[in-house]
Amino acid sequence: MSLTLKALKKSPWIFHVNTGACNNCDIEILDCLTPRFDVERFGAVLVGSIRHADVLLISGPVTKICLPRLKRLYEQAPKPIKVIAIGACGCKCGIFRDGYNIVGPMDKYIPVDAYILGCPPKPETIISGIVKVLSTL
Amino acid sequence: MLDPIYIVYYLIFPGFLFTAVAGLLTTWVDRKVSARVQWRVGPPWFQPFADMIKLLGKEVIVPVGARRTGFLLWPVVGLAAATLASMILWLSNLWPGTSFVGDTIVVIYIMTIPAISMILGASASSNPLGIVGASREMKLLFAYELPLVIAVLTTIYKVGSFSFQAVLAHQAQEGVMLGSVSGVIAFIVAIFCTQAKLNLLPFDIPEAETELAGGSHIEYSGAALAVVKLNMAIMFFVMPVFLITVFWGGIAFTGWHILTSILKYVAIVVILVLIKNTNPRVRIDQAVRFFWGPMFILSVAAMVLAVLGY
Amino acid sequence: MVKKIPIGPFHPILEEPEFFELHVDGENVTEIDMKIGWSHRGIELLSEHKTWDQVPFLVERVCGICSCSHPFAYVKAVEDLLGIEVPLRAQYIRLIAAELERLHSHLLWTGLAGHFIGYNTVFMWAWKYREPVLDILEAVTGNRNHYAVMRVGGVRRDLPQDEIQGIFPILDQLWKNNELLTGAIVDDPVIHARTKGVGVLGKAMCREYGALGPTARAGGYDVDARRDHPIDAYDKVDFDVILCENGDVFDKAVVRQLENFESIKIIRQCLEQMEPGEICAEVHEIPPGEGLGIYEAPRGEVLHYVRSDGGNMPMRHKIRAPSFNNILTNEYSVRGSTIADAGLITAAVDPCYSCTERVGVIDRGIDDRYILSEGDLIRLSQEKTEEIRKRFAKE
Amino acid sequence: MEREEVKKRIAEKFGNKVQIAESSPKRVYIYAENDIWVDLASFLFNDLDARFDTGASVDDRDGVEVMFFMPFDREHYYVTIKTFAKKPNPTLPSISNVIIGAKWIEREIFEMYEVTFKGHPDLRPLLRADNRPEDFYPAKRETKETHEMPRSRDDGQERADEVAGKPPKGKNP
Amino acid sequence: MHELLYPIIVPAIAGIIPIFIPRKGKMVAGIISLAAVAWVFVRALSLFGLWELAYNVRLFTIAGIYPIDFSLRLYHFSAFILLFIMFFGLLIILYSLGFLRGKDTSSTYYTFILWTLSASAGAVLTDNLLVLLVFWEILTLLLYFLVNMGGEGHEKAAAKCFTILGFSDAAMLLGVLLIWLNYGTLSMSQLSIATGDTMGVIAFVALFIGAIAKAGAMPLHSWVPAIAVPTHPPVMAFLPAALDKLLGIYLLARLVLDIFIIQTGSALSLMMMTVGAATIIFAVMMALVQHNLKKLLSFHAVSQVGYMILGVGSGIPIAIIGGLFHMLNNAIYKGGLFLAAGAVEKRVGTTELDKLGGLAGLMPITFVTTLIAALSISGVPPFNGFVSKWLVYQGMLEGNYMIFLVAAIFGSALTLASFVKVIHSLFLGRKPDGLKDIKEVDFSMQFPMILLALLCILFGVMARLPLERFILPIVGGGAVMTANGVVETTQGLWNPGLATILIIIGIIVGLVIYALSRARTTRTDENIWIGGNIMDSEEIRIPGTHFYKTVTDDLNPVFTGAFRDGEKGAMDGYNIIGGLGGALVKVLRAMHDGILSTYLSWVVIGLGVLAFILMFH
Repeated sequence: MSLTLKALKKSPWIFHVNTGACNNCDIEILDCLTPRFDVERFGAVLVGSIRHADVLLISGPVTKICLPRLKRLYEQAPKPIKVIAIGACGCKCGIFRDGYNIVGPMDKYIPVDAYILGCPPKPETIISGIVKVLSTL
Repeated sequence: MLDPIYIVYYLIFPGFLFTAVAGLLTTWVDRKVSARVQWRVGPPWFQPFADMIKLLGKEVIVPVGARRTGFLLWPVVGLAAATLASMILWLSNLWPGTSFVGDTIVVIYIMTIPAISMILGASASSNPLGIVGASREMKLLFAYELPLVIAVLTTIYKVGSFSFQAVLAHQAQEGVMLGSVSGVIAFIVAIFCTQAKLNLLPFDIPEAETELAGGSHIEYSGAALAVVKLNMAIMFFVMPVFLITVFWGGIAFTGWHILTSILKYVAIVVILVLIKNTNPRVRIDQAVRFFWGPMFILSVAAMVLAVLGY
Repeated sequence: MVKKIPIGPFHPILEEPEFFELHVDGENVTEIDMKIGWSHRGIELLSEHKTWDQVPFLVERVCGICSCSHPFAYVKAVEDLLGIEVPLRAQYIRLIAAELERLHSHLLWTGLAGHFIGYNTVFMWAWKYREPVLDILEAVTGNRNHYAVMRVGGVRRDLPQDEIQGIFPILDQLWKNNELLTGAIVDDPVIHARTKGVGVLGKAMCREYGALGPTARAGGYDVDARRDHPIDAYDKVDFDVILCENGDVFDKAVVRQLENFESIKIIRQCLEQMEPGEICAEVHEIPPGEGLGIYEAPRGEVLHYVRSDGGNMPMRHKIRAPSFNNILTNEYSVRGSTIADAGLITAAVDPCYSCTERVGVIDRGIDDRYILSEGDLIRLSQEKTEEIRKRFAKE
Repeated sequence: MEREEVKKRIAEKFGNKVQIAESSPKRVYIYAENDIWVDLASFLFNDLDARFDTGASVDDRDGVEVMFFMPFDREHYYVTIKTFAKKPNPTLPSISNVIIGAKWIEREIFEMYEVTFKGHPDLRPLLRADNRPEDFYPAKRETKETHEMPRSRDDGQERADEVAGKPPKGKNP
Repeated sequence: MHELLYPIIVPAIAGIIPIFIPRKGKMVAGIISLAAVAWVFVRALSLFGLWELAYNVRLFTIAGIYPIDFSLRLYHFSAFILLFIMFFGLLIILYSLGFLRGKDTSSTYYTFILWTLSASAGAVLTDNLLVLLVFWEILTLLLYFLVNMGGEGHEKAAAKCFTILGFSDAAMLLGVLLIWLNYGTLSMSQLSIATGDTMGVIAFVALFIGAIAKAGAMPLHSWVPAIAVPTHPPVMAFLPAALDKLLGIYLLARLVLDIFIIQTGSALSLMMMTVGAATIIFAVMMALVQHNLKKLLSFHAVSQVGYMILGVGSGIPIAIIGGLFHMLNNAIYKGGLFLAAGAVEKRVGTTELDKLGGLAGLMPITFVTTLIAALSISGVPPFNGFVSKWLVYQGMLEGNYMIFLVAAIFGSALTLASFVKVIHSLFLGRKPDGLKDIKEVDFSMQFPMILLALLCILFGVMARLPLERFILPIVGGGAVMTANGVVETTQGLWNPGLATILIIIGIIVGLVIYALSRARTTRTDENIWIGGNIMDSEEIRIPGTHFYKTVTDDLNPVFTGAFRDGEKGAMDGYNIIGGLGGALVKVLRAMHDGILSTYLSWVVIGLGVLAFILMFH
């Protein structure tokens, strides 16, 4: 394993995208940063620009209007990048599956490395998901 | 005109290698202390190094509309200048003979180059958010430059020379600048200016993660981002050393001075980090007003006190 | 020369996708162009294809933070249609869940607001104090989020009597923490500098735009559905409506902080007044008619309008989240501010875009209208079990 | 203002153009004709000092019922004003010039039900995706019944399979 | 003919030729001029080796006792200035060859340039104040003509320029008269006037006004921004940026060093320094908010004069050296900047900052030269601006003039800020949709820019060279070589050469980091990151003019008001002395009938007479 990959495991910078979720997943992602869970212990920080990201946490069932942006977003991310689908809607569109404006789930459009289920997944689940994805490197 | 030993100085100690490692460790101290203030555990000590190495393995993306050469070259220019500033500071501290008559001015100027290179890099990225960040960085630069220069000049006035050698000798003989009223006031001003120079809260307006999504370095990725971050880390290391040199008797690696030097350094870093963690970000016009208002008046007061002999 | 600064749709200040076009002149914002619809999932029309009892689960997912408010308003709408009264214990449990949600939502906003102005310490502290609230919620409802506690006629889950005593000390601690946090915000000069006089939305404009909740109350516009249109046990508990005057960001923060105390007061009263009893009234059939459910969510008044045609699914279900009214006020309050403030002002109404953009229809392609009888449901369940059995048999 | 007085004043002003009904002491429904629609809203909002809350619409077969909710907070009751825009081409005067807050609501109703609000300052669809066709009004009964909704999903077959295995259909009474 | 007459007469005679060449043949006229100036430049080079040379003709004697001499004196200072006047003349003519191609400008442009060179040479070489005044006036007139050849709005600008310079020339005349009446001689080398008495002070102030008006310092600066927009950029680069600075500061230095005795720390000295410091700050503040490149540069042309006046006026040797070196450096980089503005104007057709952007890839040479010049003017080490500014700072520190020191350093920061804006709006940033087929300018235009940029680096990295060759002998080396003197600038750690090499090594280190990483191959992304959206390119193009709006608009009412007044011209000496100026304009208007040939015939006749007298005396 190369040094840079090893380092990547120690420093996953997270960029978080909501493609039309009910924003509970997003709150739980933010919750991961806060004192009780503190993902910075593992070197993970939330970044503001996609160019700095190593891990994309994508929640939501992908609405029509978000779809082109989502694809573009994936192109704009510097590789290697890991994509994690968060929540029931992220993985399988969840309860919104039948909505006319929903074109998801996202793995039809971009490669997804891991699915974290739950509505919403607990912060512990999210952390464990990130760690598992990184351990596959 | 070129003594090869300077290349060694520049590359290893106290130049690039030393500064980079020390700077990265400083950013770790920053993150750790911030985490403790926020009731978190914080990252392990090797975190900044892991970040750097990881970024080297990432792809570098140049957006369309940006000039590839310029876009990638600017952070490097900043890095070179920051390293040079560090080297001049450390050499003057460790071997005072290497000082020259104007090095305070030189160092002040050289320390603006990383900021300028960041601005030009952001400008070259042609990203509107980046450009807003760049314009804020520039406004901030000339806002804090005025009080910072006056604060540093209080020392220079007392010493009567721009040379670090003279500054250090003067402090060794007549006590550190912090021992006088004017010195303390000037130091406070300089701390705030440092806060702005290092883009720490409350003056991280150019980066403004939540407003501009990274601001001036929004488009940088991979190795280029690593250089940008390294740049910031080095500046985080250089500025406290500059303050110590100008106001607090400098750094010496002889006998128990080793301990006091490190303590001084850590104390200043912790002050900076604490200010960072107890303040929200201000607006750019407030920042300019702050530096041209209260800080300017304070620094002038320090200068007047220095002229009066306090 | 006016230029445009894009904020969003995927921007760190917005947890949800949202797009503002700031028309700027230098750093000054001359106009704001809001484009919404990013999280438009068509919930209103999805709910026309869910049974009356399934809808609470759907409307819970209108918005993650208001996941008690929407079901609450929905069940009140249906109960308004039915004209029934809910058992007292259920009323109190509903109030507890609702007020806990308000508490967690306001703390969340305070933290995020701190994050927006770069004050990460406030962010971390507020979210640290928010965790015990979630713990109580988990104890009361079984879930951290999406509590699934409301149902037409009552609540789904009773609160064990022996757990109640354990909640009081946490509430006391919360009170103290909230005092600390309030003090930190109200006394910080830099926060004053950043938020006072920023994004002012006065009383008159509040009325014009129909602003709701803390956004309106910060501007002195006195609306609070808990007092004005009391539902369930809200007329049995004692609380104050917090009002401020200036309508700037600072007042919006203060209103929310002070409301936290009121929430804690309400929860405590509920816990004290609660007596053992039924938790759900019998509901058999929904007659044709229309009902209006109003509930004061953390962000303002939630309004659910349901119309029944006598079937087992709503014929029309209109959801109006408070953010729908509040976000529109941005076009007034952002104008003339700076880029740095624009983000803060838009965040200060505590926008919830997921809430705003729920309208829509279902598209099942072939025939989208069906109702399920009880037998159908049983059959479905059996089929599913069979399916799973087969799958396991294969493996 | 008390409920009875509101009812009286509205009846005085608009006569037989309005019909007033009550489902409970907290809910008052006023049915109005199209031509006094703006006047009624303005009268309630400006003269009787009702709060403006929001609007909704329901698609009946012959037209779209548009309603606005105007609560009287101090007296604890809701007034709902309703009107009926007849199909085809349902058209109503816009009240967003009287009440700014109605802007988005009317846009949303326009987008969903194709009710044209005359005099609206900026009648664009509110939530429309950029690639959605112009003449697509998702909540219209016709759209729903004739299944003419464009399907932009590229997983047609997979979805069709899913739908094929869906629960048995019933008729909506 | 005497050796010293060549630089005056050759350009003057060569200047007659282009008058007879039609518009279409202006390239020929240019080449002839180029040849003439090149010859004079070589002459000036050889003159530079000579230390003392004098030439004297008695013109006439007033009242039998007061002789008026046409006396020329070459010594180190004037030889140095002469050399650079011819050098800039050469570059400008070369640049103009390319710049004027395709422009509807008559060949007489070269006539005026040549005559300007001739008059400048005369002004520098003369040893007689009255003769100096005559040449000074001729320069003003020629500038008026040159401005009048420019684009839209030139009449008004030219009138303003002529009025202010005319007023200052009148002040000079007063000073010359006072000196003549009181001291009986106008020979500069013989004068040594104490400034203790009122007469001396008045005479000094009068001449000072003449010098700073030419150099363009506050409050007599406003002609520079006024002519900036309509005038051809090479003319701006030639006159306000280079030549007028050289002449104005030359005169000022002569006044301070030779003609008058100025005590360090005296009221006059403080007056000069105040003028200098105020000029630095106010002009750069105005520059910060300009929307037009040429106007912005012109305000910098004003601002930089402040450093020179500050340095020379302080009377402290090291500061004087700094001031004079800054004069030279300023001529170099400011010339380069105006030439770059010309290149942009030539290719894009506008210098409005709002309409420019992204030219770095299209005009790389212009970009790099502008960048170097911009860093130099901002005083960033290791370029030449740093050295001269630092010498001024050192001088201020020696004199304990803390206020002026702060003003100087702060002015430098603001200069940097406004050039960041320039670099952003011109070269980086986003390309406006209209700019597609932009090419780099011709080599004849590139060459002067490249040469000036190289000089910026050379004079910065090897500052010792110009200092020892040109500047130190003027002040008289002895006093400076000691203690805190210049020599030390090249000692110690700050060795500009060493620093440059180290910075280059640092850049190599950075490149090695890139080489070791994945940056070897970069990926080009179609879009920038703006939250995943795509927007119209023109709408999100943030021009540089948005950069400092916060400072002008939001800071506080006093500040905003000051900027608004500044835009309107409240700080403008032209408006302050509006009544006087207005009257003067009327008089001048009456004298001028506006027909070019009338003026020309007067000038030609005058020069002919002069030449006749000189040659056959």
